[in-house]
Amino acid sequence: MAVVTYRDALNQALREEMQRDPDVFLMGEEVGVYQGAYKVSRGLLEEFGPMRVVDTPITELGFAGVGVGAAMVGLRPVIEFMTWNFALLAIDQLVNSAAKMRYMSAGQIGVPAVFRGPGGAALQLAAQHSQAFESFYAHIPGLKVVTPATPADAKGLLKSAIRDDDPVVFMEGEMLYNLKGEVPDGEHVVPLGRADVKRAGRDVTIVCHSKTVAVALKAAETLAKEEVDAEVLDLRTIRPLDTAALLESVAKTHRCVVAEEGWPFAGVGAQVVDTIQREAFDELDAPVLRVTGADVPMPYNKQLERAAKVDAPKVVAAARSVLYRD
Amino acid sequence: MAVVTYRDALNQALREEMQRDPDVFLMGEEVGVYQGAYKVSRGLLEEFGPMRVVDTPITELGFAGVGVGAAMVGLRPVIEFMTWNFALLAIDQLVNSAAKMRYMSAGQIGVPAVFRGPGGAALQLAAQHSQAFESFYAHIPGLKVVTPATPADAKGLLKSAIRDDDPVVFMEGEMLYNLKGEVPDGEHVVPLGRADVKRAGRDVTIVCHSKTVAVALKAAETLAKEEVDAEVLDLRTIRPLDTAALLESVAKTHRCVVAEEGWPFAGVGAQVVDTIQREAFDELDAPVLRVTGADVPMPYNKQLERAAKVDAPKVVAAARSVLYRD
Amino acid sequence: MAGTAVPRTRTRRRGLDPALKDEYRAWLRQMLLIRRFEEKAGEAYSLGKIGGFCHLYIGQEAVAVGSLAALRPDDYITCSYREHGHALARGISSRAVMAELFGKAAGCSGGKGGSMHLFDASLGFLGGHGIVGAHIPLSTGMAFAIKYRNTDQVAVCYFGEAAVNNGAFHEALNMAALWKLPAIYICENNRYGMGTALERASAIYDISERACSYDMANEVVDGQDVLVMHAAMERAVERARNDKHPTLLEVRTYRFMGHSMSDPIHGHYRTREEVEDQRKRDPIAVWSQRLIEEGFLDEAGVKALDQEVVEEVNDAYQFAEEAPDPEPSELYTDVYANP
Amino acid sequence: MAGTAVPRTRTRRRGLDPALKDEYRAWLRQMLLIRRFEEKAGEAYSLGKIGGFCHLYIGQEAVAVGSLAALRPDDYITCSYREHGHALARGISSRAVMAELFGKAAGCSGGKGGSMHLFDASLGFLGGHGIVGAHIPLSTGMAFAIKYRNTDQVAVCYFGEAAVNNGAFHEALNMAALWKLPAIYICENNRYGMGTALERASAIYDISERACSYDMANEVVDGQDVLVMHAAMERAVERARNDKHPTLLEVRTYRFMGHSMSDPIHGHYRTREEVEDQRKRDPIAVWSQRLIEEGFLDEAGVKALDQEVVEEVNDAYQFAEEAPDPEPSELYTDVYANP
Ligand SMILES: Cc1ncc(C[n+]2csc(CCOP(=O)(O)OP(=O)(O)O)c2C)c(N)n1
Ligand SMILES: Cc1ncc(C[n+]2csc(CCOP(=O)(O)OP(=O)(O)O)c2C)c(N)n1
Ligand SMILES: [Mg+2]
Ligand SMILES: [Mg+2]
Repeated sequence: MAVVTYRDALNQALREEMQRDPDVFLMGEEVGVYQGAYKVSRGLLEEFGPMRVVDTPITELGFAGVGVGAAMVGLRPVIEFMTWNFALLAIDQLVNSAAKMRYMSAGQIGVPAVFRGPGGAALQLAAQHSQAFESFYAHIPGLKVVTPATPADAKGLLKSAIRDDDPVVFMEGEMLYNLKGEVPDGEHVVPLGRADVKRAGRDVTIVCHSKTVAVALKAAETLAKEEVDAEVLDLRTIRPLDTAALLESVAKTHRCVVAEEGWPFAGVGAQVVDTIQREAFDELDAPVLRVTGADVPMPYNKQLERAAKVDAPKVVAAARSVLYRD
Repeated sequence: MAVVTYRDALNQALREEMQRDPDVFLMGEEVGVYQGAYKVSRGLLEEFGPMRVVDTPITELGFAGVGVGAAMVGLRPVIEFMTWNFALLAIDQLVNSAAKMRYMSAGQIGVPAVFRGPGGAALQLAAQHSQAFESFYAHIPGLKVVTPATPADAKGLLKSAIRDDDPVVFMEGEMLYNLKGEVPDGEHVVPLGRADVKRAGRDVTIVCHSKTVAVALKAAETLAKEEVDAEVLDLRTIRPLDTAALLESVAKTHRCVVAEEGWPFAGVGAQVVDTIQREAFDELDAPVLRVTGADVPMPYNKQLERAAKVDAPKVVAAARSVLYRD
Repeated sequence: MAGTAVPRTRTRRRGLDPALKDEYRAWLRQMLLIRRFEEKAGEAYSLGKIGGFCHLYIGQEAVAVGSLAALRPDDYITCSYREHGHALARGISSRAVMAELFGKAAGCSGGKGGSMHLFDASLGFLGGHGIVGAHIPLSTGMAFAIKYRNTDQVAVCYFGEAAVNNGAFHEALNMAALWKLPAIYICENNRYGMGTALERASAIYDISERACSYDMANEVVDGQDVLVMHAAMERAVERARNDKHPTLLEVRTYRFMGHSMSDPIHGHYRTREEVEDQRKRDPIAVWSQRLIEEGFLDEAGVKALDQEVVEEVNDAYQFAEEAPDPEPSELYTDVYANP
Repeated sequence: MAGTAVPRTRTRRRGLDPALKDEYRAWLRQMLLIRRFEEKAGEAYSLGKIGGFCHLYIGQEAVAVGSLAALRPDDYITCSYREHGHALARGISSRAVMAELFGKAAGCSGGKGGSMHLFDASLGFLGGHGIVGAHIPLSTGMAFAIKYRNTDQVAVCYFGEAAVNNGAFHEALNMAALWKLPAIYICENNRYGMGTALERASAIYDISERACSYDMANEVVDGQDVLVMHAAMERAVERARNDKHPTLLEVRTYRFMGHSMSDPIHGHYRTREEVEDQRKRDPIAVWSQRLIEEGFLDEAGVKALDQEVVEEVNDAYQFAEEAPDPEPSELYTDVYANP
């Protein structure tokens, strides 16, 4: 197995799928000549040419719609948003066009498109550039939402997303692009809709996704020193949610903490809590606790920003709390 | 007390606030000459003239931004979206401009604007015109979200929203405009952030808001015949959520059902469940159940649409279930 | 430059070509079909057999008929919510359209889409879209796909004049011109967006001039004359199919009915006189008179055609009424290809 | 019509007015201040003292200085994220701006906004906005408020040429023209939006021509000559303040540095030669030479000014470095006026 960065794993997935299927193309701001704002598309323009690696004007609403339209007639667009913050300008096309086309046409017209780009906070990018919108898209029937945390998952899930016949919202992490990890050689595909136990444990389940997976693993290490054996469950796909995996883990540990980067109110974690308490009420030995980003716009100042973010100590504290060890 | 429609109650609130404060103005599509797509602004153009009742082009993003900009320099705009479905085009201005301006400027610039219009489904308007987006806006720190269910609340809450110094998302119900109810004479103001017990009861709490309030009351009647005394708690304001009222009710009934018009995944109800299970875990005698709109784009066909919507029988069934009577 | 809202056209009256007699008759028949269909739909709406929003096309028939006649079966078409006429002119059967309005399983969108969301993939009829302006980028994406596949199809998008102020229009047209896509944008300028006159919503009154921002070919077309419409469309199609250049057509027309079934024909925003005045240039009268004048048809021939379409519409109505609702299980299908 | 991206201007070289000597010197000082400030900010960024995105204004100084000099203290100003220069030219102290870049409590946005979100309500400096195009409607709303209150202020909005393709631009300019708002839109055409040359993103190359879609006054301005910039702005201000007519100014300028601190000066999208060529029309050199040529200042005078601003910037740097962070409790303040 080769060790590659999350960025390069995504690049491999794009390249391989574009080689495999001539209907796959990449479109977005700076994906071509500039090689990608975060260099995810490095080399693709050179390999596939400007008709398949398309630089756009700064028109998120417009080019998202172009992607949906192209998908309606059978192409398989990968639409890159420079970040998901800017994609709010395009959300109408995702919610009102992409998600509903198959239904409104009674199955005649599908939208096999992937919308991808980094979400969440990086470092000191302040309020308008540091937002995690998973829960918005996961709210919408008709969309799928995928949030890989490792290079292997990034590659395997992106390949699945591109091959999927439904519109997929694919959220990467700007802070993850340099993360290194092993990626299986050869064809590596990870199915959508399956959570992954990133660390098995018996005492408490830490549900996480995207950037909080590393945080949860770090928290689990700290907990291990306190003789607490935490299970780290990476959702990987937010919609469809892998309810079976969730319940299986909680049935084992009877305690659960949900960590997510986004804001608390009606976040992904709220849905996880709802699912667990409804389906596994009698299994729970304590309420499920959530660790989320602070319920404020992201401040620029470094100290304030740090305080606003989910980190391992906060997850550890929540775990102690559900174990009644605090 | 006069009996007036929800529509006229809103109209009164607008008129009274515009009379009281010359900085208040109304802007949106068809609010003036046409007297409002749903006639909420009837007569206002005639009374206040075209500078204070402003018809706009079909440019949700643009005129929402105009509202935010006007509010930044001290006016108090009421921006009407013909429906909240179309406001997806403007959500960037609500999330990235309105909600964050005070924070980014460290308190120098506020946005005392109200964004209002009907949300949710009416009758057979199909997928793109039948969506309830409360959870989107309630997810965002910096916004307040208000969803009146009765004429009295519509008037009292709109007056509070207009006087509030923060951006308020005010969601009406197209199907509620003709609803009649008593509205106190004279100055009638309902504070934001306070839930309201619309029916007191001891056996089960039904949490609801907007259109599901009437549904919950109807369900409570049915339940009463089965000797079940349901408490109907109308959230009225989704953000800030009246957690104290929620917990108080559940501490009394020990059982809870949450009914909302929107989709299940990460909806308002998920947050209510999260709050209750976390803060009142030991009070609960059964998991909290949710009744939501079906997890599909809204179909046009009347029968299918009916099946997709929350109704009293579904709420009754959920209540029976949390009472282990099913 | 601000112009005037009075219809004008750059195309002069053209001579008729005897070789096209059948086609000319077919246009008249299609326009009559749309008219009778819409009248029947209005009736059904009043009876509660059709629900939701229902936007009739009466008065604008020549636009859909004249322009769609210039297309090939493999071209792509997208419309706004006011698309019954386009659906019929494209060849979706009146049964399938009426059944859709009735929400029946036999409808062209299986009863799930309704009036605003008519689809027929086999005819390249790709909706029926309800968010003003939103389908303009969709159509642009179809034009992109055509270029991508290097075929000689064209992608045509119909929208109202009020959509032109929306950002989606601007973003899409810029890309279409920048990338030289085989796209045709047909702005049906019926002078009102709901209750708002063009002049109260747009800083310029000659919509076609917006094309200058994109260096795009453009024309102002008299939308009440099906022959003029057809000729302008042929030029646009030629430009798209052969030269890969997009076009913006501003088609001057008029909506004879209210904005939707819940809007009166005249009221706050326009006078009865104005509507009556505009009705004098009824596109069906214009075309049938022309055909009679030039000896392609006589009064009796027009009557016969009308009778024919009335029967077709009655049949569609009866079909729709008797057709079954979708199965209850349909609520949960078509959300995903692979759930 | 598609034009060319070569700078041109409709304004001829103007004579200098001896009565304005002090003002001319002040412009030069401001331009030097911005230049030195930005250089220092770049240095601080490399040292990790400034974080996040940091977009320098080097090369474009004459635009902010020349245009803001034509405004009154009660006018409203909004900018994109590339706004250090505008903040300084508007009179926010270099200490307050530098402290903001350092994220300190003494910063003009309390350390919460950072480089992209500079604010000073007392100066009508209303941000610093990070979503491309989004502040154009905001500024239009301020212009609306001015009209509403019937005062004679103006609202000025600065944005890059890449923002012009965005729907927000289109929607806002249409409303401004339709409603005759006292708005001035200043498009700083520095020829690139990040790594995308204007010609690869816009169907027309003369941005000013987009004004035709709105029947709006417009001008192409040489942004490297502060005097030309000032004169054009005076005309626009006059039009807004007195005639209540909006204006679109396309200002031809050039960014000498990378898009942000993480982008190299030249690379994939432009050559070293191009940048060097453009640097020959450094706005500071253009203006100081002119002043020297016409005897308003000598070399030594320029040096002295430069020395002065270097000291000011060093002081700002030291101030920012020593200033305290916001209190931890500040994380939760300013979310709501009334939580
Ligand atoms: C984005 C959006 N805003 C508002 C509406 C409500 N609406 C539906 S049709 C319409 C008027 C459109 O007028 P025009 O584009 O001229 O088309 P016409 O109805 O005249 O055919 C409006 C405002 C909508 N559907 N979408
Ligand atoms: C809506 C949106 N899309 C993308 C971005 C990322 N982005 C930031 S600046 C920029 C380029 C803008 O170029 P231009 O408008 O010419 O201004 P300049 O940077 O040249 O001053 C891009 C693409 C953004 N901030 N907002
Ligand atoms: Mg119209
Ligand atoms: Mg630029």
